[in-house]
Amino acid sequence: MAETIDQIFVLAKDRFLDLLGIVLPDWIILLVRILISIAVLLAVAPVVMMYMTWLERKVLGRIQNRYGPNRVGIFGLLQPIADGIKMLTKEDIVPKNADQVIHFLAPVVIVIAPLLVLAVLPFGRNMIAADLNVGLLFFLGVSTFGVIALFMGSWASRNKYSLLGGMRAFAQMISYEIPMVLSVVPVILVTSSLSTAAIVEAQLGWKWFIFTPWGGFAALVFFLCGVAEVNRTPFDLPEAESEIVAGFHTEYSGMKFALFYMAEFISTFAISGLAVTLFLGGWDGPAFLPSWFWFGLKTFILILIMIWFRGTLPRFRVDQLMGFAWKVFLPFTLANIFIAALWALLPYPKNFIADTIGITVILTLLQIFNRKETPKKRKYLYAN
Amino acid sequence: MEILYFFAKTGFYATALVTLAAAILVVTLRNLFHCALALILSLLGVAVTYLYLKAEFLAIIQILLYIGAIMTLLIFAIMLTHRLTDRSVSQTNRQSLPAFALLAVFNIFFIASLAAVPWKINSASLAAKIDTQALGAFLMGPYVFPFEIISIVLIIALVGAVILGRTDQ
Amino acid sequence: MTPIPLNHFVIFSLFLFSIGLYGTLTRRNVIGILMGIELMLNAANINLIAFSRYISPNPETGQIFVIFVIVLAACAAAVGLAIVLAMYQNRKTVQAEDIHILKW
Amino acid sequence: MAYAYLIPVFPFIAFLIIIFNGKRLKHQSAAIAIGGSLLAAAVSTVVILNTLKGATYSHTFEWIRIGTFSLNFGILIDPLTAMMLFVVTYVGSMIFIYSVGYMHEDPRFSRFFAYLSLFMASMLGLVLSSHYVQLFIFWELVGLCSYFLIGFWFEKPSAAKAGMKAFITTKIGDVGFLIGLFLLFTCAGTLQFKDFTPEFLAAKTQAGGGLFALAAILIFAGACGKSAQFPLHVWLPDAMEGPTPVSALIHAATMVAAGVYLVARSFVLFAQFPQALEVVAVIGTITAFMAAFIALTATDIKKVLAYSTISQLGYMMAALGLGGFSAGTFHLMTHAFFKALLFLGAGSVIHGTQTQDLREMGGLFPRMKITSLTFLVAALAISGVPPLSGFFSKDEILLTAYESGSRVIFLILLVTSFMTAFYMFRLFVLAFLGKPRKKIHAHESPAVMTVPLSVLALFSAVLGIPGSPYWNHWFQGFIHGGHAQEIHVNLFVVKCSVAAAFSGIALAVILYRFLPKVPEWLAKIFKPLYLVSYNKFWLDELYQLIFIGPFKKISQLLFRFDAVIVDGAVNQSAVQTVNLSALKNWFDQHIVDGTVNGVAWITQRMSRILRKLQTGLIQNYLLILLLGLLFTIVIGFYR
Repeated sequence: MAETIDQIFVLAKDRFLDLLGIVLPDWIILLVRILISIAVLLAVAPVVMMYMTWLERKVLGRIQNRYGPNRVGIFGLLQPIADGIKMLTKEDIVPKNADQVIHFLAPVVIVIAPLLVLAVLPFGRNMIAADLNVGLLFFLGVSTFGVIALFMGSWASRNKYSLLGGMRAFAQMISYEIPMVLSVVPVILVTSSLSTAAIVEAQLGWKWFIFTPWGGFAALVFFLCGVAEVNRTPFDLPEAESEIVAGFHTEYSGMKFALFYMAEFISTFAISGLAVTLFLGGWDGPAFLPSWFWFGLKTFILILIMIWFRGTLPRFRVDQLMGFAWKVFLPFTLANIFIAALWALLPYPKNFIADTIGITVILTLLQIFNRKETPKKRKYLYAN
Repeated sequence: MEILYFFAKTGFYATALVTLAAAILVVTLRNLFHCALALILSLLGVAVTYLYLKAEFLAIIQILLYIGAIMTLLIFAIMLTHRLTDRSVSQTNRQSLPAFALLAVFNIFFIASLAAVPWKINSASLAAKIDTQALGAFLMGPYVFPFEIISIVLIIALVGAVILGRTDQ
Repeated sequence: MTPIPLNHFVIFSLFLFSIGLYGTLTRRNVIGILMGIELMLNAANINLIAFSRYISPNPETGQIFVIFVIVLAACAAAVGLAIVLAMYQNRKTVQAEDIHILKW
Repeated sequence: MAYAYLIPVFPFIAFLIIIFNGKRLKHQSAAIAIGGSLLAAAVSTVVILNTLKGATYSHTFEWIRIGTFSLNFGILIDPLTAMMLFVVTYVGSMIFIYSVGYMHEDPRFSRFFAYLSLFMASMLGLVLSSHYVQLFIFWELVGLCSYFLIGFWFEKPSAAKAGMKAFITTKIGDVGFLIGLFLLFTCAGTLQFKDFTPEFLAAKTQAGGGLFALAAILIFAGACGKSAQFPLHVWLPDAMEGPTPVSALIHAATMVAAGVYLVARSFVLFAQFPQALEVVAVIGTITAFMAAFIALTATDIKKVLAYSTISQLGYMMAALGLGGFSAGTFHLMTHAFFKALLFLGAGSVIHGTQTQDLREMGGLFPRMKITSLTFLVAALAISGVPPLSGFFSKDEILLTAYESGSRVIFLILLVTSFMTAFYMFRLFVLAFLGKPRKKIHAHESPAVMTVPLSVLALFSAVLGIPGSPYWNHWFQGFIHGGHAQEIHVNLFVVKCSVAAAFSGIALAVILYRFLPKVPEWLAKIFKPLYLVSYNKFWLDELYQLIFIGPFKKISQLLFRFDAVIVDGAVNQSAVQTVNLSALKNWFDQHIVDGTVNGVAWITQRMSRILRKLQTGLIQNYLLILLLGLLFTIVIGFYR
């Protein structure tokens, strides 16, 4: 029974295809098999996004000691749908000077990337749309499209604030991509695979990488970099309202604006999902609940943490942001690769000790080298 | 099943056409930013071509490095060297016509000579599956020396770029 | 099922190369020239992979060379763009024709 | 003992460090120099202690090989060397320390210490040498240092001239020395010290030792130059232009003693030839007397001490010449200490009063107690008051003279001894007692100067004991290489000596302390004698008249010759060259240049057309490149 529930979506898909197979030739079945996955992802992603907006508003509301949306539907559950209707019916304003084509293309392109990367996330046992043997790399590669699209939007708007936001996003994403990729390298090193499914397989039975010394820190770095990659607080400089209006999407309204939002939320979801896949054991969990439930639960918790960040943390300054990536994350992740290699090389108790020592050393060194130079107390010669 | 292969082959030619069209846009468009976007499209087409050659790893690397790194750099440079409302004059110089003529002749000769070459197709290689692990083993095995050299070159380029880019002296 | 003929890849890459060369020859903007060079490099990469896949007994070799070429392209782009930026800062131009003071 | 080569190395390293880092080191250079000298002193102490146990050491290595002959340099340590090491390193170190205070304000402070270190290294090298040529090299090096240091304040013309005078005068002696070495090598075939044994010389001189004697006398000429003996002594008083520590170290204690050392080192050679010894004795005696006589009337405090030095060196020479090897060397050692002390005391006085003229001093005793007391000790020592060191050494010289049978020399030396006591106490009374004759703000020198004074005073006081009857003439035995010397005390000589000393002191004190008018009166009465003394026997003027005047005349004559005949020839050839050149010029201008210019003109015309090809546009070049490539392909296609 538990097995059936675990595989319920897979079984449903197979039954459906079997039914089709009675009347249709093989090659159409093959196509349909692919198309079903795509369709499901395309259908699920906007729903996920809509309810993430609801969740965010609700949780932020609770953090700020208010109710959040509560008028449309019970607990305001229909609020996202109302928002959607509002967005769709709003006037679509395009600046006169804007580069029309690119201004239109930018929001379209920007949602493509997060939708594409969903394909390599294993949502549950056997529930992966495309088990590429370079899945992880695919995820990282495709997500860089976001930068380009964002840049297209900011450039095409012909607006200073947009451009500034675009520049900031560009610098930030480039900077944080490096420690993000480097923090993933130890996982690849230990599992010797780029396939997301294989990575989850390697963690089955509570051997989640977050429980290893290197994995714990790598997960932390990865998660924080992920937060920066999707431009969420406290790394939301590209759209800092108090500084540059709304950053790269200043000149967007209506559904195009909604698409930017959608991209952001789906990215958030995808990054959380990848963090779960890489470090939190993916869909692994006690068998009394289905695997996809565990995946959803873990992802949900990570998303909650991000919302929690947004509710509590102030925004970084630009130099702090860059310094954080280049002075703290980058050296640490580089060292972490060696630490993970030690873990893979040595037998159990030794590798634990070696890793602990290694991480202590690198953290101490970072502490020393990043020590803030406190300016000397000023001496006043003629004033007191 | 045959029909799927047919679709796939058609896909290749379509990709090639899109790639070439995008490439032509790259060299003809007036707005440099549009050029860059067309170049991204063209590079994507090349990545797909790699997939047809069963080089998935390279396809992803192409996206990650060319589009994720080189093109972003290029666009950044465009942003820094152009005004927002840059109505630029002609983007091509006076030698476009001789260049076109020469290249046309060049292509004709090349295609003519290509047709005459009897390629010895190695079917074992054609069918071989190259996974990322094998590539890694090659990079760390027989090609470790060039691999190290290329990393040094990369570091030098990095340092050089930083030195060239600094303005305070 | 017959594979796509090798010549088709080669001709595709030839066209891509020619277009890139055309861009390199005719673009007035230095960044445009750089783009043309990127196209040419890609054409070369296609050739490398195609030949290693179809002819070479070691199909991996071509791919490894492509990795090297991509890294070199990244180096070229980084240094080239740094030069372009330096040029823009010093001479306020990115037109290739304006940079000819070493002529006579 | 094998580490003895380190002794000169330490000061030399100090010299190198200071001379190359002087600007940066500033006053730290003194620390380095003192460190070098103290290290040298420490190593020397070890060596000396070993020598006291009776050990000698000699090590040679091949320096140059010429055919079958090889020049072996090396290190030779015997009691004489040990004694010299003791003198040079201990007195040197004290003077180094003293100089910190004395030279403190000098802008070339570090250079001074560099020179001092170099001098120290050279002097130690000289002392340790095992070969005449090696000794000669160091001999010249110390001369060079002496030149540097006399002319240390080269802004003063007199100092620069004094340096040159010293250099040239000693060079005259050195020429003799060098010729003597040549002669000696021709006769003996070796210049290694240890080869010169009485037996060897006896064997060599069986055929007749005339050349040997000549060589010895010529070597003595070198010693004369260095030790400022009679005809060549004129440089030493002028050398007082140098800083006072230099006078103390080089021109009182060590370098001038090098001549005595040389004679002592070659004593075996001299001893073989009575003629040579006689020359040494006579010259020494003359020098001793004459210098003392001049010192009677000198008014410059340092000049007095300089003549005193010459006089004492004459004593040593006389002692050596009379066969008193141990007497000469003993006096060399004691003299080094008390004369260094005297100079340093004088330096302290000069430092405190800013004057060198005795007539301007007076009454310094209450203001400069330490300086005065130490000076007094030294003055008593040099006067030969028992039981200070000078008494024993001088007494032994007198004894030697007495026993040599030459009464004239004995009497002259005795009178000299009296005069020594007299001029020393004239100096002491004029400088320290009585009332100030001029308003001078005298003050005691800093501790860095007075401590070395006190140490030297201690040495001056007690250093005579090892050579005294109380220690059973231990020193004399030691210097002779452990052979106990039978020296019997001659009470008559002792009485004479003590009487001379005390009468000299008494006379000086009476005349200058209580009857200040009498000296002037005496000077008037004995005017000729006074003038002789005051004008230093007119020796400088004599040299001017005999040597320098004619030399200048010859020079002028040669200059005329040069100006008229040589220059005329040269000028004439130049005129011809100019004429020829004019011809060549025309040829060059019109024919050669014409060709060259023509080629250049053609090239220029061609270039003007061809440079159009170079557009400076990289894309243009690329297009041409493509054209070339295409051309190649076409050719390849239709080949």
